Amino acid sequence: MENLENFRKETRAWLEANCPPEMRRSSQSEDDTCWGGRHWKFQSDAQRQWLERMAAKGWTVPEWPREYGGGGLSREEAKILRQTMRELNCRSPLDSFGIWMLGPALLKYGNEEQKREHLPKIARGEIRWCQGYSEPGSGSDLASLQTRAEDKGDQFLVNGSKIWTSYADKADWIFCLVRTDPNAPKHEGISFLLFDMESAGVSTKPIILISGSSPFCQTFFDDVLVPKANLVGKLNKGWDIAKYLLTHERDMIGGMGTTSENRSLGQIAADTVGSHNGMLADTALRSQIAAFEIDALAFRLTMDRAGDMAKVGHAHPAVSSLLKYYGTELNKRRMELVMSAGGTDALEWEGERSREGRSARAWLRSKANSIEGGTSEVQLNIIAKRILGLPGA
Amino acid sequence: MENLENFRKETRAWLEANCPPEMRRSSQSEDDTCWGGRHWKFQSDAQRQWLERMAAKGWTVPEWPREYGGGGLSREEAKILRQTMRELNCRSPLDSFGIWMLGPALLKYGNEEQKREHLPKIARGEIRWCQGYSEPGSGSDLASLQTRAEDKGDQFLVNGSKIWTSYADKADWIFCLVRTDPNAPKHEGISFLLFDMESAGVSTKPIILISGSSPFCQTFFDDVLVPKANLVGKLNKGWDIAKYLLTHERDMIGGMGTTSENRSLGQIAADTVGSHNGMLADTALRSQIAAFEIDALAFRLTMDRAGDMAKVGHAHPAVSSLLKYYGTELNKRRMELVMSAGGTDALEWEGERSREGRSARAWLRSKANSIEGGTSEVQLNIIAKRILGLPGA
Amino acid sequence: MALVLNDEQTMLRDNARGFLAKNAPIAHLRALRDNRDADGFSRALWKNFVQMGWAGILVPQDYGGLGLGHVEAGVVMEELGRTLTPSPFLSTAVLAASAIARAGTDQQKENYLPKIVAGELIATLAVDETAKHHPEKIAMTATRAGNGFKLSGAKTFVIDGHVAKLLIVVARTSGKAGDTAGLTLFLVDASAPGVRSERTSTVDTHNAARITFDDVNASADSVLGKIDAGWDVLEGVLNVGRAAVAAEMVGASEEAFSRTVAYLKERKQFGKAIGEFQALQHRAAHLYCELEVTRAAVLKALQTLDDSYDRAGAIVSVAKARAGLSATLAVNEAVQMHGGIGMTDEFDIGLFMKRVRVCQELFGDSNFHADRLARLNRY
Amino acid sequence: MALVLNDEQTMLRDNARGFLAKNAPIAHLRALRDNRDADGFSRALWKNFVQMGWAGILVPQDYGGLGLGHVEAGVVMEELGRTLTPSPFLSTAVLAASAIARAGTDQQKENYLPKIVAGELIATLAVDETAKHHPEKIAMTATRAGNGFKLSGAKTFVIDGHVAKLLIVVARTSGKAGDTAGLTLFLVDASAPGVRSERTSTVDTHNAARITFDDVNASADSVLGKIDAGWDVLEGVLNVGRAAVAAEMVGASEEAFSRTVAYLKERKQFGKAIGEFQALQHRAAHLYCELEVTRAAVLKALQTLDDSYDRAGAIVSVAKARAGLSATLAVNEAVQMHGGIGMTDEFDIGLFMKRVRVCQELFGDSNFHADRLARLNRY
Repeated sequence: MENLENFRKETRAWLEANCPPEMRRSSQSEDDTCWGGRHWKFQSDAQRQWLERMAAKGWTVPEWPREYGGGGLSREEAKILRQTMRELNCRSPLDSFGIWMLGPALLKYGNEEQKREHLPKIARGEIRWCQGYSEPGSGSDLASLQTRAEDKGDQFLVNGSKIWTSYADKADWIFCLVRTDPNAPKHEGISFLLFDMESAGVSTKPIILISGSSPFCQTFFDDVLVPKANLVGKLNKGWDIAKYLLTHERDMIGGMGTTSENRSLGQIAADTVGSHNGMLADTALRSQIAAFEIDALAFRLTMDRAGDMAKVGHAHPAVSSLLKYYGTELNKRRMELVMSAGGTDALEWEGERSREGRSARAWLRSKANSIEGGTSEVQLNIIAKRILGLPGA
Repeated sequence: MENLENFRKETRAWLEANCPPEMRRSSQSEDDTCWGGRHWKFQSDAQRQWLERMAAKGWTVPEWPREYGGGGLSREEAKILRQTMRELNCRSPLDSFGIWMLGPALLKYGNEEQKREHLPKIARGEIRWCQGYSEPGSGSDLASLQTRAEDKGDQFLVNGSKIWTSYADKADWIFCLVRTDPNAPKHEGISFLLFDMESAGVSTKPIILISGSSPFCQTFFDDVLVPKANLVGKLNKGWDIAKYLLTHERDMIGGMGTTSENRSLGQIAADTVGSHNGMLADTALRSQIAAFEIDALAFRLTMDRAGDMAKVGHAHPAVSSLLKYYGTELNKRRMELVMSAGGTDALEWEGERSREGRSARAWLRSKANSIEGGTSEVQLNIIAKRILGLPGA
Repeated sequence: MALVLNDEQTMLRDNARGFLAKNAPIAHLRALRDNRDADGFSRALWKNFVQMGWAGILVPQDYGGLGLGHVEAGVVMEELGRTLTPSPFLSTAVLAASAIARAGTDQQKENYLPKIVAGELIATLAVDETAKHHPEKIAMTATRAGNGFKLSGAKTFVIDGHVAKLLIVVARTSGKAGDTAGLTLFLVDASAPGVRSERTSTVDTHNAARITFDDVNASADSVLGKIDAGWDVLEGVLNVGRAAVAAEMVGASEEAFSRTVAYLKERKQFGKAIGEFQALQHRAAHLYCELEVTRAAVLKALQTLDDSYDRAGAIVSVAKARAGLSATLAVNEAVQMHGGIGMTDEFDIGLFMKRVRVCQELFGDSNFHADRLARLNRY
Repeated sequence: MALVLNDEQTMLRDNARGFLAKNAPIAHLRALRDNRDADGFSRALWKNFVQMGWAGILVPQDYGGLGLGHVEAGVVMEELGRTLTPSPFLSTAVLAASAIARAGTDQQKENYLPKIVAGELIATLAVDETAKHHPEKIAMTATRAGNGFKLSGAKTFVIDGHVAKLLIVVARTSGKAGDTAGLTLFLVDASAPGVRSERTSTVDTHNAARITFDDVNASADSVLGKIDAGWDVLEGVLNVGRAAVAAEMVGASEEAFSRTVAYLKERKQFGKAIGEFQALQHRAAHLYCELEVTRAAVLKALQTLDDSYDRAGAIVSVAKARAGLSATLAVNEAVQMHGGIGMTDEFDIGLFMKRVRVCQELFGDSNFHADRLARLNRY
């Protein structure tokens, strides 16, 4: 414990000395996020400095081993680092799917050479990754994916297309599920490949959502050649890695019900529907908001409890499905209430008054929450099967 | 039209002359209902007179043909008779499953001899019928019934048991689904039999529900001999008759969402939760009641519309599933609101204050609405298949 | 009256459906949107509507209209909902025509109704001042000045307010915000000095505007109905608008539903059509029931406006509340059941979600109408 | 504090579960009901509870109790919910013990707590006067008379009121119905002249009574807490009761749910287990989530009562509101999924529905607590 207190003091001192003042202001827009990569244009010298200093300490990925560019911190130390950064209002020096998704997968499934090749570049923000999972035809039945990787001796020949590849148009490399054995049962012919997005035959097309422009792309592979050294894990065993990453992703999306706006629903509604004796004049909306707040608070506690259960070794592996399902449905409900409370003002789509249709776009965007990262229906299937043990689920 | 107006006048005059004054008061309890049958004890001379006079005119079953004891009225005339009885507050002279269920089935599927034997006795209230459909193991999968009727030359030998046979302990005869071919696919080995409840080997046991005593019984058949003349329709074709009667039954149960209590939910709630400025003090309950009333009113209109659609020949055959599903779910919702509005007073189970737990028992009884006569789940299956045409439904 | 369309109404529906499918499918809305059309609707299409008589559907024959009822107006609204077609039908042919035909003087009718029928006048109702519908809270003032009035205040989400030439403006001649007494309706020329209109860019790419009134002159002749006693006229025209918008939601939600059912039959997952999954079957069947129940209520509301206009308040609220809820369920289920593709702009289903959200809000959302019904029933 | 039971709490739970499964399964409730037991609970069983220390679970060790917290009391309540066991645990060990331990004078504690611990005193809280919970609307009066007071009024649904020897009565010493100020708590001997109690026959065959007070003498010493300032003490003990009842609902609903899941696996229809039907799978999975989310809130509420008693109001309302809703869903789904057999008295599942309905109503239903949360959050 004493060591941890020392670590806390040293960390604070280091951050105060090294985090540029510009990086200690809340980010104003998505543009302030540093994604890194070959073509990254730093928004400011401060952004570059902050990344370089953090990467030098391995603190862009504090818990990864030092030999792969990480900070080698224990879980407790990493927690202290995060806390201290929050206290000092330090921005994240680097966000990336490499850190959130590929890194953990490589640490678990990659070979030594792959770890040494890719992890340090992720940690330093040199290579930006995107994810190639879903396909236009696959949907919830992810394992039905059709992108082929044919064995051509030293290389695979990849043909097909992926959808919902976030920032594929800006990424340097992709980690990708491909079918290497078309004759095997669908879960047993899938492999996990890495390749450079600058390879000949790769092209991307941005996807516009009902909420407007989005980071999503459709990505096409037309006779792309990929060295066999870029296969992660065993041939035809890619589904294990996919499942590992899907659980990971669910955990990230599940927290959504709790994103708290600055203004509470009760306040937003008071402005539009008015109040009588301190109670919202729209009594139905009032009870809908109260019912939502009850569920939202209880859900936050459920997330806390899931963490505490994990700590004492009682976590159920399918609990991430519960959190993903409940959290995303809750967030959709919240956005419906934001729209109800906002009335016609919330229906505006462009212009400064509505901050370019902020409410309406956020509401529409929320509808994807229960689709992306495994639909609500898939989560319910998983709960029925893995927690309740219902037959044939 | 002139004829109809004459009919209206004559009907009113006849009813005023022949309906005893005691039969022109609203019935106070279920005991006031006349069910007829071999062992019926009339509650009063007036009840007997009223039945005899109406039966003599064939008006216990006004639309049945005269040769079978009916009134031979047209649909329009029968409607006028019902209206006039309502206006004069005349009680129904006779209620029976023979009138509601067996009669229509016999008129459609019975042979001449069966019609002449059974229909007049139903019309005159001489024989009281019960229904033998469900079995302890069959549930929603009605066609899985196991009660056997073996061919013994001139007779069938019936063994098995039925459940949910209303008033089986008071009925004289039963109409019953039995399995006559155990080797055929399940829908194709079922026959429709009639037999006397006094036959050797028939016994009954009343069922107590969570709401208290009930008209339901379990009924046991132990080597019961039934003459083959009592087979209705063709051997092994009983499922057609069953389906016909099930649709009929659904229509009867579906109207439930609309049974209106004397006091509105808003009034009941005002007494217990209080009001401010004419609005219920419990704002959540207020909006739940309003939401219910909106749906209840719209549902009544949906029933009207279903009738109007049928008149112009646009009825969908599965509309009875819609009405059954929606009406029963609505009635359950209504009873939940009655309980919410009633508070702890509504939780009483015995004693005069609560009229022997009237609210609580009605609430519990309502839970069966979405089970009896085909569960809500079965109705949704039917809608998915027959109206929406979804595959594999 | 039987709760079914009669033969003439059925023919009107079939004609409208056929015409709109051909001339104003959803691609029509997309073109207006993607070209950032200044009007936000097609004047050529509106001319077609006029030729078919739709602009005068509620206008008495004496003034050149078809002299039909609210059921017929609802039939057209439902079909417009099915194709999400933006047009001045609601503002001009429903709201303005109905208000003037019912409350106007002979002179006012003579002035305006033939022009509406002929497609020469786009007109609308300017009522709401806040983001939520609160007609009794109108604060905009009309102050006596000489023989007439001066109007000052601001209106929001005025349907077609950016193109309307005639505005039916509700303002307060006495009393205070919250009173139903003291409201008066005025017929105001949109080009009068002091009227300023700003088009609203809306999520559904239909048309609305914010309009401000700065000491706008209104003559005594411009009063529609009685001074200080505009509430009943306003409630009447709002009820007409509510029932019409409910009908539009019936059309939009049923179209979204039928596209969804088709998708359930066609889309394969885990080796079978997703419509084979019982969980989706039950949700689709439940939704079907909700839509059918709403349809009955909406038809009854329209019929009641035709039969007993002044007693339509309760059933109109039932219809509008239910239509809002069942249409919201329909579009939410539609997007969810379509999955990722339903989230893309390129696919049409999301456009139904956008329009239904706007219709839910117009002239009172489901909560507003549930509250109204509770008040009518005194609890 | 981590949102999990610690080792001691887990052991308490396992012991309670084992004991109740053996000594008070649902057949125990049935026997009390079918024999029309005059007490409505088993005094022998209560003696066992006393021997295990449960009667003194919230009583400080100084007075012979176990000196445990609300989490532990909740653990026992949850297990009692699982077996639907009627007992004076809620009235005596939770409500009365907590009120006296927290607000009593040394003398009062000395007088009553050891007797409660020893199982010699059944005590309860008499608060509600109307069919819905409205603690601030208490109208029962306590008028000064000499050194003491005269109590007049009537209480309804007093838990175990037909057998309790000591009543903690909330009455108004000043102010009017609706004021939170002016309430005072009194410790009243149930055998005092003027006290009349009538047992209530309830749907769940648990125990309650109506009690009338007709000029009942209460000495100055019988005041629990401060005169006119009883509201805070009352709110505190009500919060304890609410969280305890929420825990009971967690137990009842989880037991109903696990019986239902077992039935889904066992019951065959159309040639397969009904648990294979996806529509039922999704409903069961959804219900599982609701129950888990409730469990977290209820545990947090109990922990908060232990950690920061005076700030537990909001989380207790969240817990009670959610427990009421999720338990209601659980028992409704349980009966529906069991089908016809679930409707029969002979089958146990309906008994869960009955008890949950009563728990929903006790100390404020879900609507009451949603309203309370909205007030706390000022909207």
